[in-house]
Amino acid sequence: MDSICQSLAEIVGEGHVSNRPEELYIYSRDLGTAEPHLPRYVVAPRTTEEVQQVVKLANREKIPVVPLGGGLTLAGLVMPLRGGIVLDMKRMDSILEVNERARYALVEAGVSQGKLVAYLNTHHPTLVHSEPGAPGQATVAGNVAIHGQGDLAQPYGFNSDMVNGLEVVLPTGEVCRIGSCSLAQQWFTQHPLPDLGLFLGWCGTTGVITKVSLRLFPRKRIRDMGMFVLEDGDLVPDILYRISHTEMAGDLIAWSQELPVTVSGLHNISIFISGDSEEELELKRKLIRVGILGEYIHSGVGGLVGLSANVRPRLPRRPPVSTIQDIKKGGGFEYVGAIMPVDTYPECCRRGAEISARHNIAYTLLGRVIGRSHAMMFSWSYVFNRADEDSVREAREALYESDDLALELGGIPWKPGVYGQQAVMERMDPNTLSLMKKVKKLLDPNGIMNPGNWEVS
Amino acid sequence: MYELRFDERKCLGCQTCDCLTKCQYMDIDVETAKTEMRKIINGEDSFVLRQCVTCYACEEYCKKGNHPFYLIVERQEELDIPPLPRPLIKQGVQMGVPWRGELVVQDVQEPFLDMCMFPQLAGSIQGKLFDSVSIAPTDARQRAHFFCQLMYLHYARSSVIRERLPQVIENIARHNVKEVICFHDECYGTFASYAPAFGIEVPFKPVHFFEYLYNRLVDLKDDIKPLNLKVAYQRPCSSRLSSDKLHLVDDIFDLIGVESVEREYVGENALCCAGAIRMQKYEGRYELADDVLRRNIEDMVRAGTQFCVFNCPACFDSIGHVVARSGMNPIFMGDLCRLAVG
Amino acid sequence: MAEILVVAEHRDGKPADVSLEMLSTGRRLADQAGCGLLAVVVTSDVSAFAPRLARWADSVLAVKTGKPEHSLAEPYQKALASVIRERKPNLVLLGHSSFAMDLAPALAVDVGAPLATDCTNIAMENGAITVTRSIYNGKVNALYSFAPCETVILTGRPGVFPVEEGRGKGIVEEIDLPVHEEAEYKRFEGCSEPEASEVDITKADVLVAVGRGVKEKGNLQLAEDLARALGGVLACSRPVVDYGWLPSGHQVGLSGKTVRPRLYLALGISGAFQHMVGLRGSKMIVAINKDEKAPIFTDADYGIVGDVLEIVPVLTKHILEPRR
Amino acid sequence: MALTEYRYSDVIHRCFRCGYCKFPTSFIEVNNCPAYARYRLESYSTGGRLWLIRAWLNDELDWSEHLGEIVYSCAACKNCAEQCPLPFSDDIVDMIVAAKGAMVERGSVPSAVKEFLENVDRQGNPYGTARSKRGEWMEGTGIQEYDGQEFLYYVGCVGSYDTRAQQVARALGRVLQKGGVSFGVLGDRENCDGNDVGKLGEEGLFEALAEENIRQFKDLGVSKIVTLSPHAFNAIKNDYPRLDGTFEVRHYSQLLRDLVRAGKLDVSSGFKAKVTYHDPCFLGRWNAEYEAPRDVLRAVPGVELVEMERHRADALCCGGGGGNFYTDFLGGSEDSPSRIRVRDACATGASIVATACPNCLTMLEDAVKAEGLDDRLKVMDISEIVGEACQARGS
Amino acid sequence: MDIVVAVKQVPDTSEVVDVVEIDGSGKDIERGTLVSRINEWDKYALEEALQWKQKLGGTVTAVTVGPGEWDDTLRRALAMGADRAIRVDEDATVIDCSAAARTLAALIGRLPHDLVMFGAQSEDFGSAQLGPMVAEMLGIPHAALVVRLQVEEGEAHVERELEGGARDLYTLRLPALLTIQTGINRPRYVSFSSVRKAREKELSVMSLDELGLPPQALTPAVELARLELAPAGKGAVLISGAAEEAAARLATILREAGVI
Repeated sequence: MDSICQSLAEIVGEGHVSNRPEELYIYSRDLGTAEPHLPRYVVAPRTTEEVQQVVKLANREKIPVVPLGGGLTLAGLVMPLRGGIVLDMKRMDSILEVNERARYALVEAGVSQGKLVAYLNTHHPTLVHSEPGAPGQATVAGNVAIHGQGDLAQPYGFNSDMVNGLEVVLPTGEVCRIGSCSLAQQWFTQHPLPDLGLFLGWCGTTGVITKVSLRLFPRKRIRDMGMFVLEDGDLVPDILYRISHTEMAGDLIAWSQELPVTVSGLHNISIFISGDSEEELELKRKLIRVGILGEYIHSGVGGLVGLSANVRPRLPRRPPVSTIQDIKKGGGFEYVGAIMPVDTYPECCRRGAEISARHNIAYTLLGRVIGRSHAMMFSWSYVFNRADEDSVREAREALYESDDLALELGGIPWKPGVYGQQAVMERMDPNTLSLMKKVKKLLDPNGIMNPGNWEVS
Repeated sequence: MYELRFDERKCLGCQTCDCLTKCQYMDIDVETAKTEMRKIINGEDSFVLRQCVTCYACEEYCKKGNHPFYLIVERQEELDIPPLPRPLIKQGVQMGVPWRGELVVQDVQEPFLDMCMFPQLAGSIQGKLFDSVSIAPTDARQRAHFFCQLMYLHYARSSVIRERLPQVIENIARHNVKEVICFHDECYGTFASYAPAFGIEVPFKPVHFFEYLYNRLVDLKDDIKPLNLKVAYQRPCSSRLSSDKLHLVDDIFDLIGVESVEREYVGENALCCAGAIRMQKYEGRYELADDVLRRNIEDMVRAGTQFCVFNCPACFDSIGHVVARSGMNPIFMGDLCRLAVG
Repeated sequence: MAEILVVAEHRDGKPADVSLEMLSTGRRLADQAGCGLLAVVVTSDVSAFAPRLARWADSVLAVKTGKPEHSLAEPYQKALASVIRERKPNLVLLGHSSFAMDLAPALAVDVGAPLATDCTNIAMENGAITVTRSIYNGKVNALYSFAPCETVILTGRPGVFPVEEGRGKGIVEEIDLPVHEEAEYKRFEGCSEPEASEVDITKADVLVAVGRGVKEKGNLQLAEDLARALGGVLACSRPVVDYGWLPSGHQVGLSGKTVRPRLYLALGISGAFQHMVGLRGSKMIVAINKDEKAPIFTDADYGIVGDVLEIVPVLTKHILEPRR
Repeated sequence: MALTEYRYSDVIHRCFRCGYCKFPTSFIEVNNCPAYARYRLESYSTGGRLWLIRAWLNDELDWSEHLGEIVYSCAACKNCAEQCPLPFSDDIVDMIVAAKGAMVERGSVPSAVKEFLENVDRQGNPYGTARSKRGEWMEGTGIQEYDGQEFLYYVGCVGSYDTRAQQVARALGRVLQKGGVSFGVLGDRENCDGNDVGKLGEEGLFEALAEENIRQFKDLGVSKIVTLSPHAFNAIKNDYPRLDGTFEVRHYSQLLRDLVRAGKLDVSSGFKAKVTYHDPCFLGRWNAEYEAPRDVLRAVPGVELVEMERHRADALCCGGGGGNFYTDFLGGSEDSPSRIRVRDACATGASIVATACPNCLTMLEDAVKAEGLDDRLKVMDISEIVGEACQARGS
Repeated sequence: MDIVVAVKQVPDTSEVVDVVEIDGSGKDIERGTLVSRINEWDKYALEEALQWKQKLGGTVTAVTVGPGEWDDTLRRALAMGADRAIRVDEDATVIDCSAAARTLAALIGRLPHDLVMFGAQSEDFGSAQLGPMVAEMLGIPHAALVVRLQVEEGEAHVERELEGGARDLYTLRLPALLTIQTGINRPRYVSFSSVRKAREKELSVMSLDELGLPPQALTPAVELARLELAPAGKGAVLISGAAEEAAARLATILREAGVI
C-alpha cells in the first residue's frame, strides 16, 4: 500500500480502498466498447464527509477523481481516462426522506433506481419516480448527472428537470447545497434562487453529487399498455403528436427492431396508460383508440394490440434489461442515445438501419417521447461479442457513425463518449464553449474531476 | 402448386346454404346466400368477404363436406380484402419464420405429441397420463419448425400456409413416427382437414389430442377420482375443422366425472374467443369482440360454470384472464384430466 | 572418567542463555560423576567470556579468532572435532539452538559419536547416559539410552534446564586452532536483523496470542477485539506468520520474540516448545484450546478447553461489560 | 488452465454486468449477493467475479491470493442464478465452481481453502479433527448405529463436530425417537458428504467421498436417508445419482412435516414465540423447498411466524455456503452477510430466528453475538423448536 | 538443476487430534486410529525444489526410507510435481537418525544432485539432525533452517533463521544440502486428481544391499528405551462449563488477579 492508499484507507477504512490488480481491472472497464483505462485506486465512501476528504486529498495531490454509480452509461463516462481514483458511490445508498405531501424523495447518491422503486412501492404506493429504462442498479444521482430520462418522460420531461435540490462536493472539497436546502432543511424546490445548474448533465466533471432531491409523481393503481403496429415509419411523428395531444398517455415509445423476426420491418408504438379506476382507464383507452388510432386501423395501415379491458396488458418486466443484447451471444451492448426532434424519427430509423447493415448488426432503434413531443430520446443500439475484437470494432464504428448522424439531423448526442463529446464541441458556438470552459476552470482549477470527459481544448 | 379442392357443383346445387345462413355474425337468408356464394365461387367481390370474422364455423355448417371457409379465405387474398390491418398481417406472417437455428430432430418414440408453437406448455405433459409420451419441440427456439401455419386463415394468407406446410410436415415426418398426436386442434385441423382439401400429402396419421386423452383415461379408469365439477368447454375456431371429434369432449367429461353445464352457446352455436375479431380493421369489430366475449362469459356464469376448459392456448391466452376475473377457473383439458387421475 | 565438554555459544557479546543452562547442567552432571567440566568457546575477545565460563567449568578452552564465531560454522566444526578427538570427553553438551542444529549433526558424523538433540532431561547413572525427548507435539516423552561408545553428543532444549550461578574458578587456556580461514565452499555474507514491526510486543503488558487454532485470517478480528478490550496487543505463534496472517514482528518464540507480559492469553496455540520458550517470563499464562491434551496446558496457569471462535467473542463481551 | 479448456469458455464473456445478480427480485437492497454485501466492490459481485475469472483464464491477470479470495468468497447461494435475466443464468454458479476447479488443479487456492480440503481428505471433516471423534456428539443419546433401520440419519460434519450444531444433531435425534421413526446413524463411520468440497471446485475429492459414501450406504443396505444438513441433502439428492448412488433422501424438515401431519409427533405442548425463518440456500434456492420448514413451524401451537423482507427465493444467504462457514472470506465485518441477516431478523420483531441448517445456525449465532443482540434474538434450529413442542428435551 | 528432496510420512498428532496412545511394546504409539500425512516441513522443501525446477529446469526426485505405506507420501510428492520417487524399503520407525542418514546418503550419493533438500525437522520426532548428517556423509556443504533461497551460477545464497528472528546469510557452492524451514514459501494444494494422475509416474523401491549397505548399517547408536504419555494439562487450572459461563469465570479471574 503506497502512502496515498494509506491515507485513503484512513478516510474510508481499509476494506473500502483497493489498488490491487483485481479491483483495478474491473474498474478499468465498462460494459460498452470503450477501451479500458486503469485507475490507480478504487474507493467506496459511505458519507459525504468521506467523499469530501477524498476529493480534498485528490485536489491536493492533483489526482483525478471519477465518480461511479451503477456504471451503466455504457459510453465509458465512468472510466478513469486519466487514471486516478474511481469513487464507487454505491455504498451511499440511504433513502433519507420521502415527503409525501410535497412529493419528493431525498436520497444519497448511491441509491439505485431499483431500490427507490421498491421502497416507494411498499412505503408510498401513491408515489412514483421516473425510472429510466436501465437495469435497476443504475443510480438516481448518476442518471440526473447525465440528463437521463425515464418512463415519465412524456408527461414530465427529463429526470434532471425533476431535481429539487442537490448536495455536491466541489472539486476543491467544499460541500455545497443547491436549492431550498441551501437555506434550510427543505428539499422541495430549486427555484426561485438564481440558476446554479452547474452539475446536471456535466457527467461528474464539475463535482461529486452526494445527495439528490427528486420529484415524485402520482402513481395510479392500474397500468395498461397497447402496441400500435405500423409498416410506414413516416406516420409515426404524426401519431405521436396526436396521442400526446390527448394528454391521456404516460410513456410513449416508438421502436423498430430487426429481431425477433416477428417484428422486423415494422414500427411499433408502445402506449402506456394508467388510472386509479377501470373507468378512468377505459376513458383513456377510448380517447386514444377511438379518437386517434381508429382511422389508421380502419384504413388498414395500423394495427392495435391491447389497450383493451379484455386483453391482458403485456407490461414489460420492470426494470427492463436488454436481453436482446445477448443475441450475438457476446454479452456486449451499447447505444448512442440522442435528443432529437420527433419529426426526424423516420430518417433516424432509415439511416440507422443502414448503419446497422453496414456493420452487420441487427438494427435496434427506439424513440422515447420527451414532453408533449417536445423532443425524443432516439437510440441506435448495437450488440457485439465481447470475445471477438472485430465485432467490438464494428460496433464502435457504428456508434461513431450514429453520433455523427444525430448531429447531422440536428439533434444532440446524449451522454456521448469522448468521440461524441468532441463532435458536439466542434459544432458548438465558440462563445458557449468558452463559457463552459470558464465554468469548468472556475469549479475545478486542477482539472481533477473525471478528466478526459468534456475537455474543452 | 396446391389448389383448393372445392366442389362447385355441390355448392351451387345446395338448397340450404348452411355455411352462410347459420353464420353467427351475418344475418343472411338462403337466397342472398346463394347469390353471394356464386359471386365468391366466380371470384367476384362479396360483402361476405368483408363481413366474415374468420371463425371457421362454416366449415362445420356445410353438410356437403365442401370447404366454404377455405374458399372465402382464398378470395379474401386474391381480391386483397384482408380482414386485418396490413402491419398485423406482416407481423403474423413473420411469426412463423424460423430464425433461431435449423431444425434439430430429437429421437422420439410413440406415442409422440406434437407441441406446435407451444413447447412452453410442455410442463403439463407429465404424470401418469403422459408417462410414456415423448414430445417435440421442447425448445422454444425450435417451435417455428413445427408451426402448423393454419392461423393464417385469419390473415387472408392461405398462400402462406400452402407454401410452408409441406416443409413443416416433412419436419415432423423426419421424427419418423406413424402417428402424431396433435397438442393443438389447429394442427389436427391442418393435417386432417386443410391438407387433404389442398391435396397436400401427410405421411403420418394425425391423432386428436382428445382421442389420446380419452383412450389413456380408459386405461387409467381405476385411478380416476371423479372431480364433480361444473365445466364449460371453450370451442376454438379450429375445432370446427374436426367436429367429428367433438363428442370426445363429453366422453372425457363423463370419464372424469365432471358435468358439462347447460348453456346457450354450445356445439354448433358456440362462440369463439374473439381474439381474431378484436384485431380486425373494420369499424365495430373491436366492439363486436367485446360483445361476443361478454355474451360468452355471461352464458358460462349463468350456467353455473366452475371451470372453463380450454384446449387452444390462443383462446386461453385471449380470454383466460377474463374467465378468471369472472370468478371461474380457466384450465386446459389436459390439466383437468391430470387432476382426475391424481 | 574423562570429562564433560560444553560448547559455549554467544552472540553480540553475550553468552546465550541456553549455553549457561548447559553449563549448569554440565556442572551438575560432572559433580555427580565426579569428573571435570570443560567449556569451549570460540571468540575474538577471550577476556569477555572465558572468566565468566570459568565459574562453572574447571577449565575453559578459548579458541581465539578474529571473526565473529557465528560466521565460522564449518571451521568451528573442524575445531571442535579436533578438540573432541584429542580430549575424548564422554559427553558433549550444546544448546538446541539454531547454531547447534546446523553444527551438531555434522559434528557427530565427523567424530563418529551418537547424537541426541533437543533433550528435555539428561541423566547419568554410573557412566550410563539416558535422555528424555519430547515427541509427537509434546504428547509423548521418549527415553533413550546409548550403545557403549567413547563420546555422546547431546543438545538440550532451551529453557528447561535450570541455571545455577557457578561458583568455581576454572583455569582459562587459550589455544590456537586453524579456525580463521573460512571454507570457500561456504561463505558467510553477514546477517540481517528481524524486521521491525509497528507494535513492539516485547513492551506490551497484555498479549493475546493466536495460533493455528484460530483457523483462518478472518478470525484474527475476534482476537483483535479481545486484545483491544484487554488493552493489549496481538501476538502469535509461528504458523500464523508462515501463513502470512500476521507480520513476523508479532511472533513469539524461538525464531520470534521473547516476551514478559503480565498476561499472556494463548488462543488456539498447542504450545510447542519453540513457542513456549518465548514466553517463559509471563506473569500469568491463560490458554484456550480445543485439545485438553495440548502441551500448553502444562505451562498455563488457567485453561479453558473449548472452541476459541466460540469462547473469545463471549469473553470479550464479559471483559467489556463486567457482570454486576 | 487456458480459457479454451474451461468448460464455459463460450459463455463466460456473455455476462453483461447489468447487476441483477446483486439484488433480490424487489431490488430493495443491493446486497443480496453475500460476497458483494461484505465488500461492496464490483470485483466481488457475481458479474465482476465472472469478468475476473475470464481475465485470469485469458492471462490478462495473474493468480493471487486476493483473486483466490474473490472467487472463493462466492457462497454458492444462487441468488445470482435466481436473478440473472440472461439465458445462461442456470450455469452461473457452476461457472464459478469450474473456475475454483481450475485453481484447485493448479494447486493455487487460498490457504484456508487448502486447509479445508486437506483436512477433509485426511480426517473426513473440514476441521481436521480426528475421524475417531466423529461419533462423540451422540454419547448418552441412546441413538443407535445404523443397522437396517428404515432411515439412515446422516448428520454431516458440522453437526458432528461443531459444539453448538451437536446440540441440534442430538435434538433432531430425540425428535425422531419421539416420532417413533426407525433410524440409525453411522457415528465414527460417517464421512464428509462432500457437498462443499464440490462447491470448492475439488471435483476429484468430491467424487472420491461420494463414491465411498455410496459404497458404504449400499453395503449397509441403506435405501432411505434423512439428513440434518441441507448441504448433505443437496449432494445426495442432486449429485450422488450421477455416481450411481440413488437413495430416497429427504431433508429432516420434510420428514418432520409428515410426522406432524400424520399426528405421529405430538407438538401440542407448543412453543410460544414470535419466530422468523431463515431459508438455507441449499434447501431453498438449490432445492426449492421453502414450505416444509414453514409448515412445521406453523404446525407448532404458539409459534407466530413472521417473514423477513427478503425470504424464500429472495432470502439473503448467511454467508456460510461454499465452504465459507470454515474459510470465512465473508466474516469479520458489520457488513458480513450473517450480521446483516440477523439485523433483518431483528427488524421483524421476532425473538427467535429459526433455521434448518447447522451451517446457517452457527453463522447466525456468531452474528447475534457480534451484533450484541443476545438478549433480543435467539437462534434455534427447527428441530429444537419441535423438540420443545413435543417435550423431547434432553441434556 | 537436479534436486533431491528427502521426505517422510508422519502420523497426524496435531492439536485437534488427541488420541495418542502408547502401544503394547511401549516403544511405539497406537497408529491404528491415527491418520498419517506428509511431514509439514517436507512440503515446504518440495515446494521450494519444484519452484526452482520451474525456474531453472532439471529434475526433482523425492526419496525416503520407510515402509510401504509411505508410498502415499511419495505419490503426493509426485503429484506436487516431482519427476520420480524412490523409497528404501526399511521400517523407519525403528531405526535411528544416523542409520537413516547413512541409508539416505548412500541413496542420494547415487543420484545426480546439485541441490539436496530436507525439511528442517520432522513433526513426530523433531530431531532436526538428518539433513546436516547426510551432508557430512556426502561431504557437501549444508545450511540448516533455511528461510530464503536464491540459486544462481552454481551457488546457493541462503538465509538461515536464528533465534529472535535474526538471520545469517551464507553462500554455498553447489552441490549443497539445505534443510528448509516453514514459511519459506506457500506449498501448493495437491488436488485429488493430480494424485490420481501421479500414479503413472515412476516410483521405485530399493533395498539396502542394492545400495551396497550391510544390515548392520542400521544398528542404532541411540536406543529407544520406552515411551510415556506426557503428563497432560496438570499445570493449568481448567475452567469448565459452557462457553458462556467459562468465559464469564475467566473474566472474573483476570479481574481479581488485577491483570485488567
